[in-house]
Amino acid sequence: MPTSTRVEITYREAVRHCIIEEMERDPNVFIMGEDIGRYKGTFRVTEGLYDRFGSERDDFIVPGIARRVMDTPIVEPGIVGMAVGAAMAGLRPIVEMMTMSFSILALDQIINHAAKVHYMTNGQAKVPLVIRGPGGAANQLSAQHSHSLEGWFAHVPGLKVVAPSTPADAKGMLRAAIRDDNPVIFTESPGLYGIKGDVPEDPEFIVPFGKAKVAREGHDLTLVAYSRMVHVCLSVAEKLAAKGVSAEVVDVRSLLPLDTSTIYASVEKTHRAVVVYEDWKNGGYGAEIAARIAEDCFDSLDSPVGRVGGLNVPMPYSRVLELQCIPSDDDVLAAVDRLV
Amino acid sequence: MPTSTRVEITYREAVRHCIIEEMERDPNVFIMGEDIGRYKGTFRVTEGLYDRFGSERDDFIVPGIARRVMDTPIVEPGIVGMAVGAAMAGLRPIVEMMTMSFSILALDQIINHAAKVHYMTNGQAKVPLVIRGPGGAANQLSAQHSHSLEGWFAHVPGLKVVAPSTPADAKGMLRAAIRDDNPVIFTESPGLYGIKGDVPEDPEFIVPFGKAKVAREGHDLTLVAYSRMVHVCLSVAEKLAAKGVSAEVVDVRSLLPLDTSTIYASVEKTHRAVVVYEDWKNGGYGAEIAARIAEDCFDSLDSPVGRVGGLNVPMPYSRVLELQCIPSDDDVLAAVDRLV
Amino acid sequence: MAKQATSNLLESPADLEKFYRDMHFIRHFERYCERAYRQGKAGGYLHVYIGMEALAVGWMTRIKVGYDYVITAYRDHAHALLLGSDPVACMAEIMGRQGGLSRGKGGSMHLYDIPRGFYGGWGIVGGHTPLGAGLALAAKYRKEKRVVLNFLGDGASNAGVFFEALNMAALYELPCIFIIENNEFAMGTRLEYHAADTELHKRGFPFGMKHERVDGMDLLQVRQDAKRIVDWVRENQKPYLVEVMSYRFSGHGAADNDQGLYRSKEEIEEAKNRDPIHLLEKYLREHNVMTDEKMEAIEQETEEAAARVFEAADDSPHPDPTEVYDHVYTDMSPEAGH
Amino acid sequence: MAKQATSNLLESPADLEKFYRDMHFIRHFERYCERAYRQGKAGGYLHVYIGMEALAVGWMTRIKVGYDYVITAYRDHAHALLLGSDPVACMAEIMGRQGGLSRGKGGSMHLYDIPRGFYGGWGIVGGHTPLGAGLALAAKYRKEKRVVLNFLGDGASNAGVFFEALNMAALYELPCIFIIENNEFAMGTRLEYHAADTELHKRGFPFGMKHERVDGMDLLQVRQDAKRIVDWVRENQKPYLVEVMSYRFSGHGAADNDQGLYRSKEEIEEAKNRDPIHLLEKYLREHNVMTDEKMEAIEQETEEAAARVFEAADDSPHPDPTEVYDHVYTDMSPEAGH
Ligand SMILES: Cc1ncc(C[n+]2csc(CCOP(=O)(O)OP(=O)(O)O)c2C)c(N)n1
Ligand SMILES: Cc1ncc(C[n+]2csc(CCOP(=O)(O)OP(=O)(O)O)c2C)c(N)n1
Ligand SMILES: [Mg+2]
Ligand SMILES: [Mg+2]
Repeated sequence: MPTSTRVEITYREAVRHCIIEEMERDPNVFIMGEDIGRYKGTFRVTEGLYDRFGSERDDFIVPGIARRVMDTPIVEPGIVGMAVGAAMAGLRPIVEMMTMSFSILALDQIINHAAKVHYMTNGQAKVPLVIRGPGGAANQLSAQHSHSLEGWFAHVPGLKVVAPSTPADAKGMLRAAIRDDNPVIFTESPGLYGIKGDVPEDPEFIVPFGKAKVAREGHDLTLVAYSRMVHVCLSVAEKLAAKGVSAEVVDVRSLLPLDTSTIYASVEKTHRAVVVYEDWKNGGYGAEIAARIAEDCFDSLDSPVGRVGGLNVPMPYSRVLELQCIPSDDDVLAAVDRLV
Repeated sequence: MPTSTRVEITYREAVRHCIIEEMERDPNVFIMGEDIGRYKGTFRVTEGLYDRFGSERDDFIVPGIARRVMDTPIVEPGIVGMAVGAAMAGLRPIVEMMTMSFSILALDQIINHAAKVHYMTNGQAKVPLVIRGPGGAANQLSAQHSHSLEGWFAHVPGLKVVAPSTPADAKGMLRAAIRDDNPVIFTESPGLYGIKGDVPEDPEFIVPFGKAKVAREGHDLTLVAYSRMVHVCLSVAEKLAAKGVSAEVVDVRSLLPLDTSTIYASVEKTHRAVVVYEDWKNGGYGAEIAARIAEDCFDSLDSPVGRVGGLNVPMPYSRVLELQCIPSDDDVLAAVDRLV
Repeated sequence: MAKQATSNLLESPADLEKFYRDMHFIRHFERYCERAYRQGKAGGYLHVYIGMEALAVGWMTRIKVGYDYVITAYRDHAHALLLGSDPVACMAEIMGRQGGLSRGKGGSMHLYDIPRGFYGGWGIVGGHTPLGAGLALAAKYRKEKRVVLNFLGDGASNAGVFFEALNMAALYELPCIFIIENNEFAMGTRLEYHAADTELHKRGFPFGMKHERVDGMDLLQVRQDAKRIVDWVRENQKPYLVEVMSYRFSGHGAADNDQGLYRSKEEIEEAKNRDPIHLLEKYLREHNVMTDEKMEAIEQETEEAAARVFEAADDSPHPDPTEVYDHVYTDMSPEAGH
Repeated sequence: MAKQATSNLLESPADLEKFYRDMHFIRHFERYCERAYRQGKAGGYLHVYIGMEALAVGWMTRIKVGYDYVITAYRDHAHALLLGSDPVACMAEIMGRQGGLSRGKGGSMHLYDIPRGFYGGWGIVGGHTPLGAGLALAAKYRKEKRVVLNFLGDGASNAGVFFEALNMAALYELPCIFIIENNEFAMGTRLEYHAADTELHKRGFPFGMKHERVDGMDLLQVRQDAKRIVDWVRENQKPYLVEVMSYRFSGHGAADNDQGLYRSKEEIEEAKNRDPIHLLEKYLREHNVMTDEKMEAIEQETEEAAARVFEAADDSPHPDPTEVYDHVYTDMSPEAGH
C-alpha cells in the first residue's frame, strides 16, 4: 500500500468523500436515489453533493433535478432499472437505496437485469453499477425496515457483494466498486456511519475485492464476520483476552468474491471457528461460510464450526425485543463457550 | 397412515386433484394466477378448473373472470398483494406462479407483507396463502426463467417452504399447505409434472410439514435432497449399489420447518453426507443443511459434508451449456467419490 | 350562553362537536407521540397526522365501522383512533409496550385493529395498496356490500404496484376507494419533483376508473365528498380514485429536523391559514354552534385526555423478552436462539 | 413488364421494394425458427413476429441505426434483423450455437447486438421498460440527440414497473418512445381480460405524456406515424407513448398448441384480411410499383435466403462446455464446479 497521509473521518464521510472524488474524476459517474439531492439523504451521506454538482444552470436535467445528483420518486424497481439501462449505455450510476431493505422491491431488476446481461450478451454489454445504502437493523425500525440482504445478493452470480466495516475499507472498497465494470452491492450499516477511523487521503486509494482482512490476531479460535458484526467480534475478542483466550477476528469484507484462503489460514492456525452475522440465522450467508470451513478445513477442526446469527423472527419494534434479535457480545461469547 | 385405496397418477394430477378437492370442501379456497382459467395454466396444472368452477352465471366475478379460478394480468406483485389482502379478510387463496422464477417480482409482497403480518399484528391477522408453481430449470428456458428460489424463501421467518418430490407427497403436502393458516411456498418442478406414483385417494390424506422421509435406506453414506434432485440421488444410489456402496437417500420435503432429526439420524448411522440441490451452489439452502450437519453431527462424521449444487452462473440457453449447470448423476457420484 | 345555532347547518350540532373533539384529540395525541419520541419512549420512524385531521375524520366517519375495511401506510395513528381503537393501546404500541395493539411488535408504523376492520399500518411505500384491493376482493367474493378505504400518500402514488392494484380493482370491479392523501410532500421531496403531472387523481383515468380531486381541509366539504363517494362505491360496487388535497404541518417523521431543505417557514404559515381545526372553528362560530369558551374547553379537555393516554400507556410494561418468538406462526415456533 | 408507378407514391419504389423484401424475409425467418423448434434445434420459449411485420419495419426504418437505441421483450427477432444484425448470427443464437450473437448464451428471447444499438431481448414481462428509460437518460445526460424505441407488449403494459418508467421518463423529459405492440393477446389472455380499459395509450395521460393509438398493419401508415413521432421526440426531447394496433397470427410461443382456448379460427382468418404483407401488396399493385411476378419472385428469394440462413446457422457448432463460465463477470470467473 502506498504511504499516504491519513485523516480521521467517519464512515459516513468516507463514503461521501469517495463519491465526490469519483464524480470529479469521471464525468460518467453520477448518483441517483430518493431524497439524496436537496434533502441530502436520510442518513446525510450525500450532504453537499447537490450544491457541488448542481451549481450551474446546465447541471440540471430538468429544473430542480440535478443531472449528476438525481432525486427520484419512490420507485426502487424503476430506479434500478433506469440505472441498468444508463449503465449499459456507458454511464456509471451509483444508486442510493434509502435503506437496503427497499432493495427487495428491486430484486427483479438487480438479479434478472443487472446481474445477467453481461452473461446473456456474452460480454457485449456491461453494467457498471453500484447499489449502496445502509443494511441491517438500526433502532426500532420494525419488521419491514431492518433487513440484512447481503446474503441473498451473495447468492447471485453476476453480482459482487461487499460489506466493509471501517471507514478506510468503506472508502477503498467503494472506489473499487465505482470503478468495477460489474454490478456491485455495497452494504453499509446504519450503526457504522458514526464510527471514526484513519483513512488514506490518496484519491487512488483502493481496497480490492476478494481479500479478507485479519482485524485482530489470535491463536485459540477464529471469529469470522463482516460489517458491523466485526466490531462485536472485536469487542468479544477483547473480553476473551481478559479471560486468557486469544481470538483472531477475520473481517470478510467481500462476500462475493469470497476470500476463503484468509479464512482457512486462520482456522488452520486456531482449529476453531465461529461465524457471526446479523441476518436471520437460518439460511443466512454465514451458513455458506460455515459450510465451507467445515468441509475444507475438516482435518484442522477441533470442534464444530459455530454460528451466531440474528433470531429467526421478523424484527419486532419494541427495543426490548429488538435487542433480543440482534447478535450481541454475549451471544458470541456463549457460542465460543459452547466451542471451547 | 390410514389404509386407503391408492391410484397411480402424475405429479401434475396430484396437484390438480388436491386443488379441486380442497375447493370443493371449502368455499373460501380459490385459485388465481396468469392464464390459469380459460388457458388452463401453461403447465396445464389447472386444466378443467375453469369449467368446473365457472359453470354458472353466478360463478363469475365479472363476465369472463371466474370467481374461484381467477385469471389475472401479468402483475406478480399485484397478484400476491391482492391475495394477501384477501387472505387477511378470511379467504384462502392459492396463487399460481406461472413459474416460481416470477416470484422474484413479488418478493416484497411475500416477505414484507405475507410473511410478517401475523407477527406485526401479534396474531390478530393471519395469511392462509399458498404460492405454488414450477421452480427450477426446465429445458433451455434461459437465464431469467430457470431460478430455484426455495432457498431464499426458506430464509424468511413467517413463511413455510416445501418442495415435494413425489405425486403422493405433492398431494398430501399441498393439502397441508392449503389448510395451513400461514403463508406457504409450495415448489413444484417442471421436470416432475410427468412422473407417476401411487397416491391415496382419501380426500383427507395429508403429509404434514416438518417431516423428512427416508426415500431409500442405506448404511454407507447419506444423500440429502429435495424436489427433483431426490430422483437424481435415487438414481445415484442405484449406481452406487452396483458398486457395492449402500447410499441412504433422505428426501427433505419440507425446508421450513426443517426436520433435522431425520437427517441427523441418517448421518449418525452412515457417518457421511452429501447435500444435493439444483440452486446455485454458493449460498443455496444446501449450505444451511450442510452447515447444520457439520455442526451437530460433528462427532459422527468420518469425512467432510459434501455438497453438490448448480453451477454459479446465470442459466445459459444452449442445451450443452445448460446441462453443465444442472447437477447430474455424475456430479453427485463425483462428490461421493471425493468423500469415500 | 351560545346563541341558537343557525338552522341551515350541514350537520347536527352534536355531530359537529364530536368531529371537533376528534380533530383536537388526534392533534394532541400526535403531539404526545412527538413528545414520546423526544423522550426516547418511542423510537424508529414515527409519522404524525397534524394538519391532515379533517381528511381522516371526514372519510372515516362515513363508513360502517367494524364492517367496512380500512388500510393505510405508516402515517396511521388517526385512522386507528377514528375506528375506535383504544387510544391507550395505540399509544402503548407506539411506545412498544405490552399494552399495545400488537404488544409492541408493530410500533407506530404498524398499528392494526382487525376486529374494527383496521388492517394497518404498513411501512413499504405503496406496498399495501394491492392488499386493500384484496380486502375488497374478499368482500366481493362473499357477495357482501362492504367498502374499502385504501389510503396512500402522494409519494406512494408513483409506486408500480399501486397501478397494478388500480388495474385489477377496475378489471374486477372491486368496491375499493383509493384515497391519495396528497399532503404535497414525499419525505423531503415536493410533489412536482416526484410526479410528472401533479394531478394525481388522473391516475385512475387509464383504467376507466372514476377519479377526482377533492379538498381535505374543510371538514364539512370532506364529509360531503366522502359520503357521495362511499355511497356510490357501495351502491355500484366499483372502485374509485380520490385525491384529497391536504398539507403536512409537521416534518415527515419525528426525526425530520431540517424542513428548511424543502420548504420555507412562510409556506407552512400560509398553509396554516387552512388549518382544518381553524376552518371548522370558523364554521362553528359563524353558525353559532359553539362559543369560543366551549371550543377552548374542548381543546383543553382533549389535551388532558391525551395526557392521560400518554401516562397510562407509559405505565404499561415492556414486553417480556421471551415474547419475541410469539406469533411468527399461528401454529409453531421458529427455531430459537442465535 | 410493370406499368409506370403512379406519381403520387408515398415512398420511393426502391424503398418500397426494400420494405416488402424485409417483411417477407422476417416472416420466412420466423417460419424457419418454428421449424427449428419442431426439429428440436431450438428449445425453451420461442416467440415469432408473424403478422406484426409492418410494425417493426415501419418503426425501425425511421430511426438512425447504430445511433438510436432499441430495446424490447422476448419477441425480438424482427427488431434485431431490422437493425442489420447478421441473420445467421440471429438464427444461430436461436439454435444456441457458437455462431450466435451471444454464442448461445441468450437464445431466442435474449438477442442483443450492442454495436447496432440493440439492447435486447428480455424475458421478464415489463421488466425492461425502465432500462429503456435509462438508455434515454444516458443520451440526455450526455446531451446527445438520440431517440430510444422501447417496445413492450399489451400484457406488459399492466406491469407496475412500466408505470414507474413512464412517470420518470416524463418527469425527467427523456427522449424515449414507449411503443406498446398491442397484438390483442398476452399469452392466452385476451386484451379485455387483462386491461381494465383496452385503450392502452391512455396510460400516458396521467403523466402529461403525449400518447396515441396508431395502426400497425398498414406499413405506409405506420411509417408516417413513426416518422412524425420519432421526429417530434428527437426535436423536443420528451417521451411519447404509442399504442400500435396489430395482431398475433401465430400462437404465443412455438409451444402454444391450443389457441382454440382463447380465439376462434374465424377470428384469425378475419384478422388475416389485414395481413400487413397483403396490405402492402395491394398498395404495390394499385400503384403499379410491382408486378405480381416480381412479388412472387421476392417471396421466393426471401424464402431461399431464410433457408440458407437456417442451414448456415445449423452448421455452427454448439458452444464448448467450458464456455459456461465465460462472461459471468467482466474481470473474474465465478467459483467453478458443482
Ligand atoms: C419502498 C419504500 N421506499 C422508501 C421508503 C422510505 N420512505 C418512507 S415514507 C417516504 C415518503 C412517502 O411519502 P408519501 O407517500 O407522500 O406519504 P406521506 O409520508 O406524505 O404520508 C419514504 C421515501 C419506504 N418506506 N418504502
Ligand atoms: C413477470 C413475468 N410474468 C410472466 C411471464 C410469462 N409470460 C411470458 S410472455 C407472457 C405474455 C405477455 O404478453 P404481451 O406483453 O402482450 O406480449 P406478446 O407476447 O403479446 O408480445 C407471459 C405471461 C414472464 N415472462 N414474466
Ligand atoms: Mg405525502
Ligand atoms: Mg400481446
